[in-house]
Amino acid sequence: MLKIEDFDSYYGQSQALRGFSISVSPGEVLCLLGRNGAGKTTALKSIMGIVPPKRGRISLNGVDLTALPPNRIPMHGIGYVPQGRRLFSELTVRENLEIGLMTRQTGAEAMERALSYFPALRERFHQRSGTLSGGEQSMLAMARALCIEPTILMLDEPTEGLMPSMIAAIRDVVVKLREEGVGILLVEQRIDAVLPVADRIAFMDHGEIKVEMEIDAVRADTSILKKYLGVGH
Amino acid sequence: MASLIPLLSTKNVKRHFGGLKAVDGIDFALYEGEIRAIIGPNGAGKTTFVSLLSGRTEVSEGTITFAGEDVTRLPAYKRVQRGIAYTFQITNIYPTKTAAENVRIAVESRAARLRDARFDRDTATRAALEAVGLADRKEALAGELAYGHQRLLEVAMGLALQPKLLILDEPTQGLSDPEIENFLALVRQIAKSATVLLIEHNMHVVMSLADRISVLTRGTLLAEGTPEEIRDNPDVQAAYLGA
Amino acid sequence: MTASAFRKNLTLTLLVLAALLLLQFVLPEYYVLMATRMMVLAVFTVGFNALLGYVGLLSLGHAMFFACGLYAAGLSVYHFGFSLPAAFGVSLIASAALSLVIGAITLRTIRVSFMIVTLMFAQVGYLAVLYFAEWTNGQEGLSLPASARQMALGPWTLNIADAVTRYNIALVLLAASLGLLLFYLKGTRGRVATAIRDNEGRTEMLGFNVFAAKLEMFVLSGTLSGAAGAAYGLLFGYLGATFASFQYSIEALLFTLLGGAGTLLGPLIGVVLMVAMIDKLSELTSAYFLVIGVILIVLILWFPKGILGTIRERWAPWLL
Amino acid sequence: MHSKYNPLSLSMQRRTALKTLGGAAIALTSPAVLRPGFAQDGTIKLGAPMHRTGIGASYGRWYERTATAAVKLVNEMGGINGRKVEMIVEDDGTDPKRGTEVVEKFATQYKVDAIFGHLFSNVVAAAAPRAGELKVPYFICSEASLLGAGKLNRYTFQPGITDVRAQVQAMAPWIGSTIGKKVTMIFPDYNFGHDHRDFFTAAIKAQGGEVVAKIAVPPTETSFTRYFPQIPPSTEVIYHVMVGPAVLTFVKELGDYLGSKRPEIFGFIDSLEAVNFNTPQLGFLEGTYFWEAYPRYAQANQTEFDKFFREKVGVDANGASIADPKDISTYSHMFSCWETLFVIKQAMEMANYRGPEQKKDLVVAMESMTSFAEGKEHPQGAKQFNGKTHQVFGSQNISKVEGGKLKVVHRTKIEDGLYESPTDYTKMDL
Amino acid sequence: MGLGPYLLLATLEGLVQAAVLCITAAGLSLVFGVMRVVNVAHGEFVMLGAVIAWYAASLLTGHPALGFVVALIISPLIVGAIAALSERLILKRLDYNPEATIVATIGLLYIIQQSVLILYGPDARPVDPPFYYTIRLPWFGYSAYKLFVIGAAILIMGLIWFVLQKTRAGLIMRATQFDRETAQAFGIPVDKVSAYVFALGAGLAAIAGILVVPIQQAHYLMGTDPLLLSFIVVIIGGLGSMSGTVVAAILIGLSDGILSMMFSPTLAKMVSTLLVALVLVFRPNGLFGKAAR
Repeated sequence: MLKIEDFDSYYGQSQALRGFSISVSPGEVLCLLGRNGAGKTTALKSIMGIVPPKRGRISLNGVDLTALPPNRIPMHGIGYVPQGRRLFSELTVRENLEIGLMTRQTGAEAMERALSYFPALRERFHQRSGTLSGGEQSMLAMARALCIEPTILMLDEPTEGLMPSMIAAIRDVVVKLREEGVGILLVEQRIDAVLPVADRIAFMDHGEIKVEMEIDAVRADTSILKKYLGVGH
Repeated sequence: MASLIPLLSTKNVKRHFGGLKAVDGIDFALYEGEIRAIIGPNGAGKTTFVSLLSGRTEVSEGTITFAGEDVTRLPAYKRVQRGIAYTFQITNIYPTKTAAENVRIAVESRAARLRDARFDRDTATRAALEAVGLADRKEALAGELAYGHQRLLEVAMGLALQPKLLILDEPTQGLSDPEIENFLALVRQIAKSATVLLIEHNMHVVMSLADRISVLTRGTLLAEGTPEEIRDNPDVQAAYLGA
Repeated sequence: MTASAFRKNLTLTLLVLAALLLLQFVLPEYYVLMATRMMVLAVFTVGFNALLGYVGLLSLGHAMFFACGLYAAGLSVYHFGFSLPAAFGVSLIASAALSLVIGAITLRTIRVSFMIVTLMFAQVGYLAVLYFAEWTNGQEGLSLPASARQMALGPWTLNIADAVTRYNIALVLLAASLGLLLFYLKGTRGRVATAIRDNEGRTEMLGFNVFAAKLEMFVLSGTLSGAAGAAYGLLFGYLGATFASFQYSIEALLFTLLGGAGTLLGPLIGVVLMVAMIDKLSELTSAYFLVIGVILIVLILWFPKGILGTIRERWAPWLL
Repeated sequence: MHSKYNPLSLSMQRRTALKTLGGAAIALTSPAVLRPGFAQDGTIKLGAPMHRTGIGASYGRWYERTATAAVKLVNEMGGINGRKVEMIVEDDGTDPKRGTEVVEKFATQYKVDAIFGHLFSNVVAAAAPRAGELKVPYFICSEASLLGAGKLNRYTFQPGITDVRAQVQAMAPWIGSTIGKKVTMIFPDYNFGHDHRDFFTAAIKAQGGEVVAKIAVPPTETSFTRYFPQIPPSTEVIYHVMVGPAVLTFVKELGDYLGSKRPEIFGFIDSLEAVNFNTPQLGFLEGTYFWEAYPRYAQANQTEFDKFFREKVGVDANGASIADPKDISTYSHMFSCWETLFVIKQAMEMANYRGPEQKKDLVVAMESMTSFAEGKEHPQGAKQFNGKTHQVFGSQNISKVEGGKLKVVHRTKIEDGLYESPTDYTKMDL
Repeated sequence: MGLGPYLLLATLEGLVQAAVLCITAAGLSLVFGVMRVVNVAHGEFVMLGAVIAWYAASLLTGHPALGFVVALIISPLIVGAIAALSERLILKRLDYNPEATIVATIGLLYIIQQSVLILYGPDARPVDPPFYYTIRLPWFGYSAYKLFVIGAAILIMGLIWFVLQKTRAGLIMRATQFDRETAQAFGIPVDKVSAYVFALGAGLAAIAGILVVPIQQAHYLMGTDPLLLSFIVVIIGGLGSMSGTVVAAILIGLSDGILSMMFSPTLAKMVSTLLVALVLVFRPNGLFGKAAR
């Protein structure tokens, strides 16, 4: 279980996270919702150590990761699909995946398994990743993260700018991974992107979690949406 | 409220970054005295669109007219001199200067435009600070102000220019609820002397301020209307909430 | 800047200048000579600092402007027999024109590119001095004859090779450059310059022509550097390619960083400390540039604000 | 080649070992460096600006050694007018600007009686006017043809070594009559090289020869092969004179390029000063000719004075350091420091010189000199001195490379190099 | 000499220069590419390589090839270690800020150069080539060692290409070059990568120094020329682009060889420097560079 307690993070002078606490269990999808600038991306970056929190603790399955340098955190099995995918665009599909394999010294089987979710990538295996279509890039970004055989997978707006069929494909993979026991932290702006897959939803604003609730409760009471997203339904 | 000749209008403006069509042919008109909000989902092209208006980004195609003049090819600073002021999405101040000094620089810009010997820069500086309620913080270093106050300082700098059009890019981002309420009052005050165009995510702010709302998606204008019209527009709900 | 802060700065500057005026009566001969050199180099550094300290542009090619002034003044005396004031005037025009052209080109680049492009233009300048050896006498350089370094002043003869005269001319030039910068900074232009340094994008969106403002400061900076070069050439009577070398650009940077970038008197302090130190070190070792290297690194690592910059931060926020 | 640091030398006697320590040690601990306050009353202080660094460093190192040996000898002989002589050395980086500053420092801070030791013409040209302004006698140990051209001043003297103009004029007849009349010149593209170009072109023309190509090489150049195709096929003699750190590269590349089908080659030893002849790549120099002011290799008819000079400076019969046979001296130039010092001694004794207030007497005494006889003070040979131009004239040697050594084949007379000059420094104000 | 042989000589000389330049500039380009640091002290690493080669040659009496081979092994190691140390002590602390690192590497330049002056002295000292042979062509002779340098450069550039494209280390470097932050998120210690890359760049410079020292001579000021030229090459080739670097090095080497035969070398240098400055102003990504990412 990934457990974050009381993160305070800053960008220079301005505070981006305020007492941010969440936990993600194996086989669970936690969705982080909130509008632009609410601190969702910062939360993921703080977990990865890229924006080191000034205060707070992070642990995975009871192992304390708090003071680790950023490159050591993924070695414990936290996979990350950053916003905008951030592929190594000059590298080939294969090389991008190899970077993922290097993280935890996972072998060729890991790559095979990752590719089994996205068979389309095989055809592009030796192509420069920058030349892929948007959907293929999203698939590669996820496959790359899967190459580390994560116990926790963090996805930052994976469906941004994708056509509906792609969105569905990615959603399917998320569901499969959940079934396999991977804990998933999914960041989205749009509620519709997460309703079908989420187990729990946390609303973020001003760098803090405003409310956290089970998905059933969200479905039952849509006024939550009105309150936190500001538009009626 | 609105006159018939638009203060600002665009005709088929486009902006492409490589293959990405950030703004893809927008016809837009803004009338003197109104408060207009631009909303739209992330990546809809809102910030790019106002960057085209303010001149921070060059248009790929199309024309922009301001106060009867074609400003399409004018550099940003000249548009400011014509009366288009722009406040930034991310706080953008002079952190090592005092609040008063921040505003004073904007006042100098106005003075350079006025070329009027009687223009009192100190008074103008004080007035802008008072308008946003920062008069008592004028000697504080801007970088040391609270975040909310920095946002207000940002607005004060825009005000000090005494623009015809004030563009506010997500002005309430990061403000607390009471701060937002003060801000609403401030914008209403500003609107008495200037036209206001704001990009905003906070629907509460949009609904309570805007005379009209323009909705962008994927670089195009999806809908335009009063807050009520927009609220009830199914297309907008679909674009925004994907329901 | 508030009026009181301006008064404090003005007073401080005047006090320093007065001290320099008195110093010539107590210093031994060699130190009068050295102080003269320091003041001329201080003018050069004030020019460099105008650009680095107040608009935040780090040029690695300022030796070009120093050498431009040096040669413009020196060659017009040497080849055309210009009078000293005329030669000085020519140097001002030449260095202003050169910095206008170079600035207009290089200011299209930013940050690292700006540093490298200015460095390259300066290198071209250095090579040009060597290439046009018919005029400049290349590496050997030229010495101005004693007769060319005198001028009639009513019934008197002003001999700028004379130690005391030379000291006071350098002092006047230093006072003029400090005064110029002080009053420049007091006004709107100074405000805009520092605004560009602190936040260029914001300043443009407040309606200022940032490029023009930067170019203006570039020209001011280049012209001050050129004036220093002209003074150096005329006062010390030697023109050489060595003044156009990369090392000279670096020295200006070093003096500025040591004294404090963006402080009015920092350049003077930096020059005095550094030149005195180099002079002493050269008695001990030929490798005195080693110390320059160490100081550069120490400054950039631990004291990026320099001496006066640190004082301003800790104790005297009114310092310009 | 010129290795100064050699671990083997540690086993040698302390004195010589000290001499061979690296430049840093000299710079840091030189006993010759005196600071004000340490100087005793009544000593004669001589400022010695030396090219310790920069492109003249190889020369500067040996200039300093020679000058140090000469000062030591003068003091052993009882000093000058019974006063001890002390030499204050500062580095000028072979840089005109720093050279000028050092002259100022000697004159105004150390308040020396005279300055001597500058070699490179660009440094001399910059520093001499300041010495004149500061009215301090300034003795150059340089071949620069500046004095005769009237470019310097009354305080500047060149009593140790003949200038380029006289050297070239003395040798041109031999070149034209013995090895060829069509000459290609390769020279450094600055004033020193230009002097060679201009004076030799005129001198060979007077012999009925011509310069068929003039190849100027920038002084900072590190690679030379690309200049060699400019050598025309009609060339009978290649005349080369190069200085600076890259001289060896120059000669090696010339050898690679020419091979055995070469024209005659006449070089100024400057191209090989401080360079060991005994490397396989310089084999092609066998049978070529060099100008030498002073023969590096002890000749069959070596004088006792030359023996004495070599011993005192610490140089063996091959012109290398006794301490380290790989460390080759700048033999053809450094004697000028030695001879200059003895000229200063002689002039000071003539003027009964007691201290700096008598600088003018020193100048006048210098101007009254006419000749120096060969001897321990003037091991290179007898000289004529022109008091009006402040310039000395001596004999030149032309040597042929035989068996990897230089053997003198022709020695010019002093008169061969004399030239007329309208310059008369004695008419300038003191 | 006819035009043909004349051009042949110019081409050979140009290629030798291009060869040395390639290796030097490759180091600079690598450092800039991965770390975004403009290393002004790069030329001093060339000089250090040459000076260490001299020490190796003079301490190991016997066949010159012995000293050469020893130098080829130890010199890059020593220089790399010095570079890694300065990276840890200085550049890292500056957080690789582009402007600050330029100032700091200028300081480093002086420290290295002047330390060599103190320890090694101001003289230019020759190092014998590992073998000495002159190839006699009908028109002129040419040093076989120079041809060896061209061969060695091709080998080394091939090696660099292989390491970058075909090995784990190369993959890590390339990933770091394109996106430091994401590289971290995949376990790459970008911090250590920086130190290694800086050392590698310096090591390449040292190798260039060793290769060039039998042609030139080891001298404490010899770093300036390679620095300026490799700057030019890296800018023309496009900052951080390795293939651009090679093309530009050959272009600059050949054109310099040919141009300076036709014009005054000083004028040729002036014009080429000016052109490169203008390239940087008007085509900031270099002639062969891609648009900024």
